Amino acid sequence: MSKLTLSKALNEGLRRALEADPKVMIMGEDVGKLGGVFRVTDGLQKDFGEHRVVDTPLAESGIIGTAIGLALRGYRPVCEIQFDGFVFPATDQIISQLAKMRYRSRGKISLPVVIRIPCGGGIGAVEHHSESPEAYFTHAAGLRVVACADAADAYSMIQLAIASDDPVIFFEPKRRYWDKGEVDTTAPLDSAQPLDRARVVLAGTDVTLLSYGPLVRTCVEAAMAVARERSVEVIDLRSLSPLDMATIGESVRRTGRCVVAHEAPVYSGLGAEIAARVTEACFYHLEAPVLRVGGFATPYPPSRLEEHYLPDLDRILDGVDRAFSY
Amino acid sequence: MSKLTLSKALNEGLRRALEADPKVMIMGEDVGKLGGVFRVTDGLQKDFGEHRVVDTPLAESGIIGTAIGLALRGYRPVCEIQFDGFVFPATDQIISQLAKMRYRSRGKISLPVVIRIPCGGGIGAVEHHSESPEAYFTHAAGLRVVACADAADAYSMIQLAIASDDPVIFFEPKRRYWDKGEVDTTAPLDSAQPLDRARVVLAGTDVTLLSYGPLVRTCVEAAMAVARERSVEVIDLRSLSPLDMATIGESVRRTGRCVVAHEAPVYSGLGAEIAARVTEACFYHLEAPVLRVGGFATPYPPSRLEEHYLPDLDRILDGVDRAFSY
Amino acid sequence: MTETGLIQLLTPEGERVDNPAYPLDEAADIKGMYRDMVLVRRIDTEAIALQRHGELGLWASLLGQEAAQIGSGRALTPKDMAFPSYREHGVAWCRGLDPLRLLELFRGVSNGSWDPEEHKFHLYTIVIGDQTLHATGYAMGIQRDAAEDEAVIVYFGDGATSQGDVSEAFAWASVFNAPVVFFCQNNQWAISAPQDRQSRVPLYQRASGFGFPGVRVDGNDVLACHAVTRRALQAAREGQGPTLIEAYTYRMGAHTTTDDPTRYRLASDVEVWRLRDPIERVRSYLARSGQADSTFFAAIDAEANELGERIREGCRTLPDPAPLELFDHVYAGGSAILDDERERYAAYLESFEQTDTALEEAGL
Amino acid sequence: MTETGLIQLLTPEGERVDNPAYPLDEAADIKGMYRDMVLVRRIDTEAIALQRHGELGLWASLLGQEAAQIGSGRALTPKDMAFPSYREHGVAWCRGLDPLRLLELFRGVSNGSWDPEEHKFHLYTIVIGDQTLHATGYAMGIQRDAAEDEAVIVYFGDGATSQGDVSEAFAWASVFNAPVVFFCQNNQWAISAPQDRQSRVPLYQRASGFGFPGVRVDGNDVLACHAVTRRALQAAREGQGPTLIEAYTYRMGAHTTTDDPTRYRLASDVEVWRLRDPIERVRSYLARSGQADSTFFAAIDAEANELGERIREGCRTLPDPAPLELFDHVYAGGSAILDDERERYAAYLESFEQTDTALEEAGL
Ligand SMILES: Cc1ncc(C[n+]2csc(CCOP(=O)(O)OP(=O)(O)O)c2C)c(N)n1
Ligand SMILES: Cc1ncc(C[n+]2csc(CCOP(=O)(O)OP(=O)(O)O)c2C)c(N)n1
Ligand SMILES: [Mg+2]
Ligand SMILES: [Mg+2]
Repeated sequence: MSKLTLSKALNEGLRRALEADPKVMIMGEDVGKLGGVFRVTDGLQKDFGEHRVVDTPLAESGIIGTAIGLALRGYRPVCEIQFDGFVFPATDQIISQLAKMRYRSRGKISLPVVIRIPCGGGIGAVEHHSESPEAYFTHAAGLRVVACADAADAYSMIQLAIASDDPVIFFEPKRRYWDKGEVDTTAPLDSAQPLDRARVVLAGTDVTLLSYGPLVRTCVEAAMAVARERSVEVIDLRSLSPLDMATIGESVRRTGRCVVAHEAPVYSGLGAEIAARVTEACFYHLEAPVLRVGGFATPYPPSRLEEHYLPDLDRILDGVDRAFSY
Repeated sequence: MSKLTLSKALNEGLRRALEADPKVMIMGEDVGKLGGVFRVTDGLQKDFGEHRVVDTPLAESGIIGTAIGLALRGYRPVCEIQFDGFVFPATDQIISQLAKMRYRSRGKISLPVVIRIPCGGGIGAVEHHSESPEAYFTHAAGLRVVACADAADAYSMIQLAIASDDPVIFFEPKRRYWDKGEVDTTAPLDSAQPLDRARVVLAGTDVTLLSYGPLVRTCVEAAMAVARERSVEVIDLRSLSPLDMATIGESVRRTGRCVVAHEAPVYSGLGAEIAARVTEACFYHLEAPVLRVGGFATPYPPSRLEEHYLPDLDRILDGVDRAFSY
Repeated sequence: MTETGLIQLLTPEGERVDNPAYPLDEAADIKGMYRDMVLVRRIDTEAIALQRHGELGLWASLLGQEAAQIGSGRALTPKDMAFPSYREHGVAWCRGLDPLRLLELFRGVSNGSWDPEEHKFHLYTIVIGDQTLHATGYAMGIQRDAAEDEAVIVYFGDGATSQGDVSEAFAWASVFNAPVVFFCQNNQWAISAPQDRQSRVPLYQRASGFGFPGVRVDGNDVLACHAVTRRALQAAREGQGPTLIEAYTYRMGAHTTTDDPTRYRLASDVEVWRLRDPIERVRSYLARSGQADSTFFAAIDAEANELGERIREGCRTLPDPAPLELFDHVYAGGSAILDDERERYAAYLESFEQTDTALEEAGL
Repeated sequence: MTETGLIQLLTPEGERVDNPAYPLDEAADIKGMYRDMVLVRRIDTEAIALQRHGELGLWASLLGQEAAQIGSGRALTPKDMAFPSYREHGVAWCRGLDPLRLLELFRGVSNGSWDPEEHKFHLYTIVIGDQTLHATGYAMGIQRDAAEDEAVIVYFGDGATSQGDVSEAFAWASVFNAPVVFFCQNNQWAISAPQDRQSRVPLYQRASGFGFPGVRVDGNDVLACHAVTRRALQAAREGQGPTLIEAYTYRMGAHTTTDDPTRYRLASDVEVWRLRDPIERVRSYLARSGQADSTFFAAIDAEANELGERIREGCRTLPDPAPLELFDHVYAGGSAILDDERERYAAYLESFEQTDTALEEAGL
């Protein structure tokens, strides 16, 4: 066990993957010599060489498009998109090519490409550096979309993502990069929780609070803050597509109330899918509608307004309270 | 009144808009000399010239990016994306630029750009020619997303979209292009139903059936098929973002049951937003969860399977039946 | 746009001309190329007819582009990898793909059911330009494998050159010196857009701005296409990086079977190009130079007839996929969400069967 | 990458050299350019300091690029339109923009609150390359307006040249012969990526492949940048279409205030470029040629001090937007969905105020 930041845990996970399989590669803007703007790939080029850790030209479609070609050749590229807001030039390669290739080829082609995306706000950044674009990808069948929330999970999730034969969009909560946690780097990977399973972070009985990525910690803090009045079960979804409905449904059927929190705009966000699905699966158990706490139907605001835009402990608790007002 | 196909109604609407405002332009691949692969822009270049109806290079990002520039210069470009599956190269320009410019500039910039997208399946086409990408755009604040369903509405909606100072993603149901309907081309535009309002197509009392685009007709047919047993209210949403919750909520509160049908995959699709929002707004009125009928969580299949993929009359009625099983 | 600088080894009249930079490969099997061209043209003719008869949803004709495709396709070694667009039926032929695999796609039975690695021929790519990056990435893989006897070729059209992805592929291939040949069939049309809507200078020049060589070849001259491609592939294998080949040709048919080219181009323009037919010139050359006689030509025509019949028959009997195949091959690792959808849909389908059986049993 | 072919009118030592193709504009206000450069460098210095003190979230320094920006910015007429990237503080200055408008952006108070048409200076664009298409479209608008005395200039970096959108802009501008000047500041770095990660040949050559002229200018020579830009703009206005200008310069500072360039480049490399400082050479030239004396220089330094103070003061007092401004300017036509969110959030905020008031009233 060692105490690592989330960033370092990812770094260690990537290192493990590079060591374990010579076909694993890392590619992206500034991932090599600089080690990435968040240092997630720090030192990897030095140790594994320029052929395996590739500083690419500045072109996101190029990164994903060539990664697809490398995967066709048997490689397992792990691509970094420098910030959430810069994934969009790669949308076509991701949605029309990466997601569909297995289906198109009737299973003859696997594209084990991982796309790492630092995501979310709360760091006082300029435009396009604080977005939460997960819902754009959860709608695309063929992609796995996952989000890590803490160091220990990040360490194993990144390795599981790389080991997966499916393309994986891997969201990293950038404002949690420097949060520390105990990471067992000696545990075998197959003891880790599978990539497509949600995780009950805090058991509870009165209401189910669902989240992922940066807000998991906020949700736990919120739950603790009201622990004396209410027993809040906090679930870290981990897998955003496909959703682990078994875990979610079991919880909501028990608690009868459900709140989903994410940073992305509520409108047409992932919370919508969760709410719709949970309602269908747990209709007779629900005491209140599934409520959503999230970003507003506006573009991400200038950073001096982000504290208002982002769900914080109070807004999450407000959502929980509303769930009890029915 | 004249009987026009939906394609011709759009053509007439575009012609009106070109006549009414010299700043209106049409641009896209093959929209000029050829008149578009669906002939929606037929004859317009001949009548309005190459400066106003522009055959562009083959580059979707280029189409939207230059349309933004033209709009900054005071023009009102109406862009055609040839098929639904080819909008993705333009995602970055649409989501990071077009949608946000008004917000970024604190209202100083308007970008009255319309993006016409023939959408949906059912025509036996090859890959990428049958998709329903609306949910990728409804999540982006700043965009209006609308879909027309019949000739009369298409005629006025396209003009309203062009007159709007907001950017509009305008979906056209390609398999309905040759459906005919009565169109009153003499009616003044301001008598038309506003762009952001839903429309009750068929009044009913037992269940609310929501849809848009190509499935509106299927829904009406479904409702009529069971008219003797059930009174189904069919609503054409028209505006997918923002949703007209006033009209929808009023109906669902009356009927107590709601089914949403669209061609796009159910998972993370627009139906999710509708279900989540309707459930919150009408919780105490709902006898059953809002049910969704739509495409599966797979890529669009080869055309010989599309009859299974696309919701048809039977699958929609199956959804309606399920709503009564609660 | 001028046609100067066009590399040619065989004139439209079928006369051999020499080009010191591109000596004819002694081993080049000209008769074999002739045969290939005749056969793929037959595939094309049959497919168009099948589409007319409702057996295919669509067909993209290669008419007029046989030399570009067979010349370049024949220049590939079995180890080289090819990335097609959607019109490369001739290249598919050279890679040993059964034409029925292509018909499946245009019939809507599959989206490409061949094994790309087995044939060293990737799936057709319909989104314009996307495959150029895949090819470049694949070539970067070859570099990492230090596989010095392999190269990649990627096919795309004149229209595709405007797509950002194609330029990105040029930039990457150049920066990484990747062993990839960019083979642009400039058939002068992107549906209704003439070539000057994509560039105001000849397309092969695009490469120089990215720092690698571009060459323009007579795309209706199978020998020239073969020689130029062979050389570019060899350069790639030898570590000299990418080349852009612009095969200057003409789309003799409609863009696809749903297109009506009379709306945007003159029949007389097409006529000019009919005189440059890629098959005719080889035929004259072979006949005039005494390398082939009427027996040879007759044998090939007979072979084409047989092939045509096989295709007609084969196409009509291509089985439709079973409904539940809809749900296969989305995820390697499976998805509970999708399993649920499959199960529900299976039950739904079964409910009809049950109704049907019940009705039947009731004698209705 | 060589530096041959670089257009220069002033050597690093401050000596005037002649270039027959680019005669010095007699009216060129060299002293004014010197002043501009000194002042924008001061803006830059202050902004970096403000960021260090937590007053700005970030700053992208233009250090070393003053000549490229002032030279080109001064070549614009009031009617020309400029599309910046995110580092064009010098161009902003030339367009009469108050530097505080830029600080607002980096402070997180706005995403750009100036009126682009008023200043003929578009908002900063952070997504690399996107603005090149906007500029091209704008130029197409100028063509439609038949506004013969207007042209467009668009700024981007060496890194941006790899983005598909930039190539698409090149293709469109060329095909439509649009009056747009592509001004690439090759500062040799895209964060940590050196220029050879984007191209293996000089970037100005990119243009020729798209069919329009490209020129490389000494980006640290304000006179050359001015002359070359002026000529390109003039050509654009006269209907000669686009030009690509590569201003060869060097990013003297970090990429932004969060970057640590010591991780990827040598201090000694930076030193080489310090000797080519764009301001120093004009100062020597002005001094040596007797056009300016120490009074002049002192006056400008004093002006810079004043400007610095104004910026420090102004920045600290930039007001934060009110919380509910969050919901403004999303739609011109309004949105009931958003109105609902605004209302709910306003009520939510109010509930805190009520609690606060209640607590206060209770004397707590
Ligand atoms: C990204 C994208 N946009 C539009 C289309 C529609 N489309 C199909 S083929 C074609 C023209 C392609 O022209 P070219 O690249 O010259 O190839 P050719 O068809 O002539 O072989 C277009 C616009 C597409 N398939 N993909
Ligand atoms: C599409 C996109 N990808 C990545 C980034 C992150 N990023 C910001 S600046 C930069 C480097 C830009 O280099 P260059 O174009 O040379 O401009 P410079 O910063 O040197 O002025 C990168 C990668 C971005 N802003 N946009
Ligand atoms: Mg073509
Ligand atoms: Mg740079």
